[in-house]
Amino acid sequence: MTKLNLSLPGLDLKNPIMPASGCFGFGKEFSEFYDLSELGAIIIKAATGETRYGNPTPRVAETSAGMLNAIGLQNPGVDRIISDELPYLSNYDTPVIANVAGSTVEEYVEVAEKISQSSTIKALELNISCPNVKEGGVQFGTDAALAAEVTRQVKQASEVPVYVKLSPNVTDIVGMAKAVEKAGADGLSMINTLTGMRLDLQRRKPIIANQTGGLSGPAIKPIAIRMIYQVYQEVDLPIIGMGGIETVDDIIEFLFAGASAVAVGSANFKNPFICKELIDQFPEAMERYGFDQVEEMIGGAHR
Amino acid sequence: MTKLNLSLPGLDLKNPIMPASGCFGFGKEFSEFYDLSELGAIIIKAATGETRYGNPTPRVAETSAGMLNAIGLQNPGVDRIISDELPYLSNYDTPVIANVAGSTVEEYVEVAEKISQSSTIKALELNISCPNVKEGGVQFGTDAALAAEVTRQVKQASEVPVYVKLSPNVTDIVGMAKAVEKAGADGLSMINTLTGMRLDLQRRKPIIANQTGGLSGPAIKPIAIRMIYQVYQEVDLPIIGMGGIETVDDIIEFLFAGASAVAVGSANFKNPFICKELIDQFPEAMERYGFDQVEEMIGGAHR
Amino acid sequence: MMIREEMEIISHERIAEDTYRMVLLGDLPAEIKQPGQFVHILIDQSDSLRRPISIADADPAKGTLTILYKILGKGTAALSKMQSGDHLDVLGPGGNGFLIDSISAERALLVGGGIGVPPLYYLARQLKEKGIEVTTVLGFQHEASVFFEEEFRELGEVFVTTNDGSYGNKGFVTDILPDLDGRFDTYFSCGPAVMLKAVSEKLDGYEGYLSIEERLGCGVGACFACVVQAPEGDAKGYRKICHDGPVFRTGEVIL
Amino acid sequence: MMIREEMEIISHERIAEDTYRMVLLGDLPAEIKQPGQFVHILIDQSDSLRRPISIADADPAKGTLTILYKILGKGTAALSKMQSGDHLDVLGPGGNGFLIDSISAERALLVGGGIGVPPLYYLARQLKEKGIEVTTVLGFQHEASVFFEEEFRELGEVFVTTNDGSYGNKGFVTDILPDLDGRFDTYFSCGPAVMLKAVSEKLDGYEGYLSIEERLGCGVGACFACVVQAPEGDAKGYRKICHDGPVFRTGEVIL
Ligand SMILES: Cc1cc2nc3c(=O)[nH]c(=O)nc-3n(C[C@H](O)[C@H](O)[C@H](O)COP(=O)(O)OP(=O)(O)OC[C@H]3O[C@@H](n4cnc5c(N)ncnc54)[C@H](O)[C@@H]3O)c2cc1C
Ligand SMILES: Cc1cc2nc3c(=O)[nH]c(=O)nc-3n(C[C@H](O)[C@H](O)[C@H](O)COP(=O)(O)OP(=O)(O)OC[C@H]3O[C@@H](n4cnc5c(N)ncnc54)[C@H](O)[C@@H]3O)c2cc1C
Ligand SMILES: Cc1cc2nc3c(=O)[nH]c(=O)nc-3n(C[C@H](O)[C@H](O)[C@H](O)COP(=O)(O)O)c2cc1C
Ligand SMILES: Cc1cc2nc3c(=O)[nH]c(=O)nc-3n(C[C@H](O)[C@H](O)[C@H](O)COP(=O)(O)O)c2cc1C
Ligand code: FES
Ligand code: FES
Repeated sequence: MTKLNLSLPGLDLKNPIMPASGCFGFGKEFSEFYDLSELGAIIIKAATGETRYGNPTPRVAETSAGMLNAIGLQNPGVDRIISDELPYLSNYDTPVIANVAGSTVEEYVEVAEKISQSSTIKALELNISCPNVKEGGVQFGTDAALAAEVTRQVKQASEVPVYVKLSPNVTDIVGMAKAVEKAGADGLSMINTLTGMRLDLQRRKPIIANQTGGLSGPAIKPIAIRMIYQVYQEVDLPIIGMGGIETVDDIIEFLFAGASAVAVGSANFKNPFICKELIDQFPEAMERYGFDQVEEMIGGAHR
Repeated sequence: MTKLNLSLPGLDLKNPIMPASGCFGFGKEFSEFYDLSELGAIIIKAATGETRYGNPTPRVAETSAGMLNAIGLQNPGVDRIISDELPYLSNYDTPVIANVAGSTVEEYVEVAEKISQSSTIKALELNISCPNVKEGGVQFGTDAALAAEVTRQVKQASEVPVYVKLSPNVTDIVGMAKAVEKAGADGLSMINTLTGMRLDLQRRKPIIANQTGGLSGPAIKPIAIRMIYQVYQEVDLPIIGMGGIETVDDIIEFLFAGASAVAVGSANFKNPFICKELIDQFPEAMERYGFDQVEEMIGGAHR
Repeated sequence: MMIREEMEIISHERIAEDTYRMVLLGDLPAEIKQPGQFVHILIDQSDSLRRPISIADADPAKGTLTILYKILGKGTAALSKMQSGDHLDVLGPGGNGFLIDSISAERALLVGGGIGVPPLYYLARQLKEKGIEVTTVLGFQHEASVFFEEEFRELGEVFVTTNDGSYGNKGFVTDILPDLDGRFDTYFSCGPAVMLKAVSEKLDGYEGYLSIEERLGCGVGACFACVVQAPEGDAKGYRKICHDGPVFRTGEVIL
Repeated sequence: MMIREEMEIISHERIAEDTYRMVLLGDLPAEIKQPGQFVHILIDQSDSLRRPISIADADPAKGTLTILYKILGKGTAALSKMQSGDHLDVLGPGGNGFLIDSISAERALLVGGGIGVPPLYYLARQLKEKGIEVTTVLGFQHEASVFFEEEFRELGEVFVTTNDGSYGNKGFVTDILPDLDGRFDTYFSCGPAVMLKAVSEKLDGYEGYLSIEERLGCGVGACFACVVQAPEGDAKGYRKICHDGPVFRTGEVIL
């Protein structure tokens, strides 16, 4: 019998596959396509202290084997997420991870405090890596001291374990990971998007109204694998891996590199059924590579 | 009449298109495919002080819309490049740019001093961004102070203008560009490869023997465009742009972002005729976007 | 309900400059609720984003739907190379279309610009079936880009404008509108943003429905790529084109 | 000279487990210098790297060449889906093959393992034409993967081994070699690195030529992806498989 389940801080996962933040809304739309209880977990769209409208449109552009986005953390704000979105998700037998964002440490703390009190939320994903907002977001994710500070304070405020989502737009990913580990993070989530740009040749301007956007999709997978591989060697925290996952082989590559679980982002746009399909195909893929427990696969490339 | 030519420090280019370092050897192999005099310039493979054997094989792996390489600066050493390789290139009416690498500042200086004395070499490309060697290379490219120091010393030693090749594996590309500008660089060349990894799922090990490799190809183009766009706004140096160029539209995107000329790397592997084909197609593409001078296109997205 | 399926291309032809009609066969047409909905097509499996294309006509009983599209970039160029018998990865039907069941129109004006014309055709057919009188104004760049004039003429009176005057009336669709004053009670429009804005200003006071375009991500309402602002005071503050739209009542969103 | 052209697939068939034979038509075959050269194929335009495949046979007069390949990963899987009449982007012929013109062999031993067998066939045909006697040892995993036994038998004596004994002799090609001592003066081998190493050790003392594989980048000698070390004392210190090889004389490179 293949054993798909595993336990991570705060999370009892029935399988290691979940949708990534920002690519699955608050789940409702996808519940029309399949039963959300099949998912290992759900990472919901970023929450901020107040309602945010986000960036002007266009907000997305296609690139080779990838896409750019600059949504700009549009969300109804933490209070309305708690009142309007979480009740629906509590109908499903799947742990929900809240993605927490902010412009200031205080905002991060406020959001973390509020949302971690919801019984539906089993862990936080601390988003210090959103490249698409002017304030907050990525500067916390590219400065180790700031990253540690916000991690420390959110940890104190949170009722549930905190996974820190790292930005790949840094010189030293291992240094960032160590800094948040020392600050008390319970886990890591990596990677967020790489900052990129595409120009519209007719208009001679960036396609994305925000000019730059976050690059996701298969194009960035080699960078994600490298970073997870390096961090796994130096840091003792479980990693939720993401960046370009489209197939069960991709998932196995992430696990071997050192991820304990994985999140699927942009691929939900190509195929809204992708998470369910990957979960269905996963046991057979494990067997093909000679495994019957997910846990045995984690960090497989380091042995 | 479309005007393809332009002058950059040390370089009289008959068109803005040249092969990128490491993807064209020392030109000889490609001279069987077309007349090298058609090229805007040629950037030759990295030169170090002594012969280097490079990394163990496998040294390349394919990724989605890209590839990884970890050649490890294999080259016959600066003296034999001057004696064995440059004479052949001097037969062509094309400026040759020497890519200069080293493990220490002294080695960079030695190579720069020797090779810049060759009348065939019209400019140096200072490679402080090779991610595939243990010593030297990328640490110079990820630390602004080191980058400035090696730039300053190489500038003193060189008889020809120095273009500094920047690594994209940094938090702050603009800071790096400003540092080398202040240190006296005559131009920039960007971007080198992003550090990535791919695992062989059967062997459960990185495909590339060196474990990590440099990611190139269309996958990285949005990152190159973003970095060039940002650097163009803040720095007053001409930029040789590269990263994923495969089509004339790609070239125009680089020019609009702020590049003055472009280099084509991995695409030479898919199609050894690519540089010539792009040069042939370029005038028509310029016209399609309403230009008859390359110079007018440079930085077009900033106006 | 939205479904995803490999639909078979049963016909595909060029109908104007860079403009193609394609008929697709599958189970999806049975799910169509209203005219104005769209399908979200993954043209090549290596693409990262699907392409939204309006449903221009449908025959749910036969399992067919028609799309009309113009070559604009990489995706539509690749689409134009596909042939009858090939299969296409289609997700849909998406969004909310023209809510014709709740509309009390008696005489409808349809205003379409360029590749905004397609969804109006399926709408026109359904309005006609409900006994509503249909007048159509179609705007194109020039003669070579005109399409579907005859098809609309079978359903009512048609006016065609071209920017350069090479066919029909020279000018923009808005130049025709004053002449039609009083000949309709409700209007429906689809086309480029500038046109929609101009039309809604000219026809201020009429009940109107606009179909809006934006670059989509997911196409199912989850990613917030496609939002358009709602007027001050709106509780939510925005609408998602892919999910709440693409059709909105005038005033519901800021153009 | 190497050329790049769209060659037409004129036949394509499965000949053993996961193993296919494909015949290509074009101008390229006229450029072949020796057996043992390879073609470098861009299977899909969105791939970043070409795939090297040995020329298994050729008829320069007719403009055809044959390749035999095994499905190993993404590229070869995609290749196996292509059909007669399709075109393939081929660069070649690449590298230096078996320099049969300068070889003074009278009796040749050919040792091929798995997908290393193909280049030996074109070699065997040319040796035979020159009046050189050919003995062949072919090693496969199991019965289902055996191919080209008959083709080689038409050119001389053939021994087949399978790892599991399901066909021919059980064991490795090296198990057969002792029996053949004295029946040849020169050997030619192609197969996995471990096999080449074992073969060259067993046949130490004979003149031998080995065809070596490595992951290629450019395939034209420019990128240094494919180097193999030369023994201590060699002036250059390395060889490029794509350009100096893939065929080397034993001892020329370190296995
Ligand atoms: C609800 C809706 C209905 C539409 N109906 C039709 C129709 O019936 N017929 C038709 O020809 N076109 C229609 N369009 C526009 C059509 O989606 C674009 O022309 C098409 O996506 C361009 O794709 P491309 O690959 O050729 O262009 P590229 O520029 O290569 O596309 C790159 C990306 O940008 C997006 N994009 C580019 N232009 C547009 C645009 N104008 N609107 C939305 N996304 C864009 C693409 O979807 C893709 O993600 C509709 C758009 C929307 C939002
Ligand atoms: C000179 C030479 C001649 C060859 N002749 C033949 C032949 O006649 N028949 C045959 O079936 N195979 C031959 N091979 C091996 C063949 O190139 C690989 O099996 C093939 O490239 C695998 O591609 P893939 O896309 O299926 O595998 P993938 O693993 O998806 O390939 C990914 C990348 O790795 C490279 N790669 C993977 N495995 C190998 C390998 N073993 N050798 C070289 N590159 C590899 C591919 O070229 C590609 O760049 C030869 C290799 C060389 C170097
Ligand atoms: C449209 C879009 C919106 C996103 N929004 C968020 C977000 O709100 N918070 C966050 O932490 N990451 C966000 N991300 C990043 C993803 O969660 C993920 O880290 C990244 O896309 C890489 O995974 P992928 O390649 O599978 O998409 C977003 C990504 C996309 C494409
Ligand atoms: C095989 C290979 C070898 C390379 N060797 C060098 C090198 O020696 N020196 C250097 O500065 N860059 C080297 N590069 C980087 C390229 O010059 C170029 O910056 C990079 O590949 C991005 O361009 P591309 O996407 O067009 O390949 C190498 C790239 C490849 C693929
Ligand atoms: S396209 Fe994703 S919400 Fe509309
Ligand atoms: S593959 Fe590039 S040198 Fe051999």
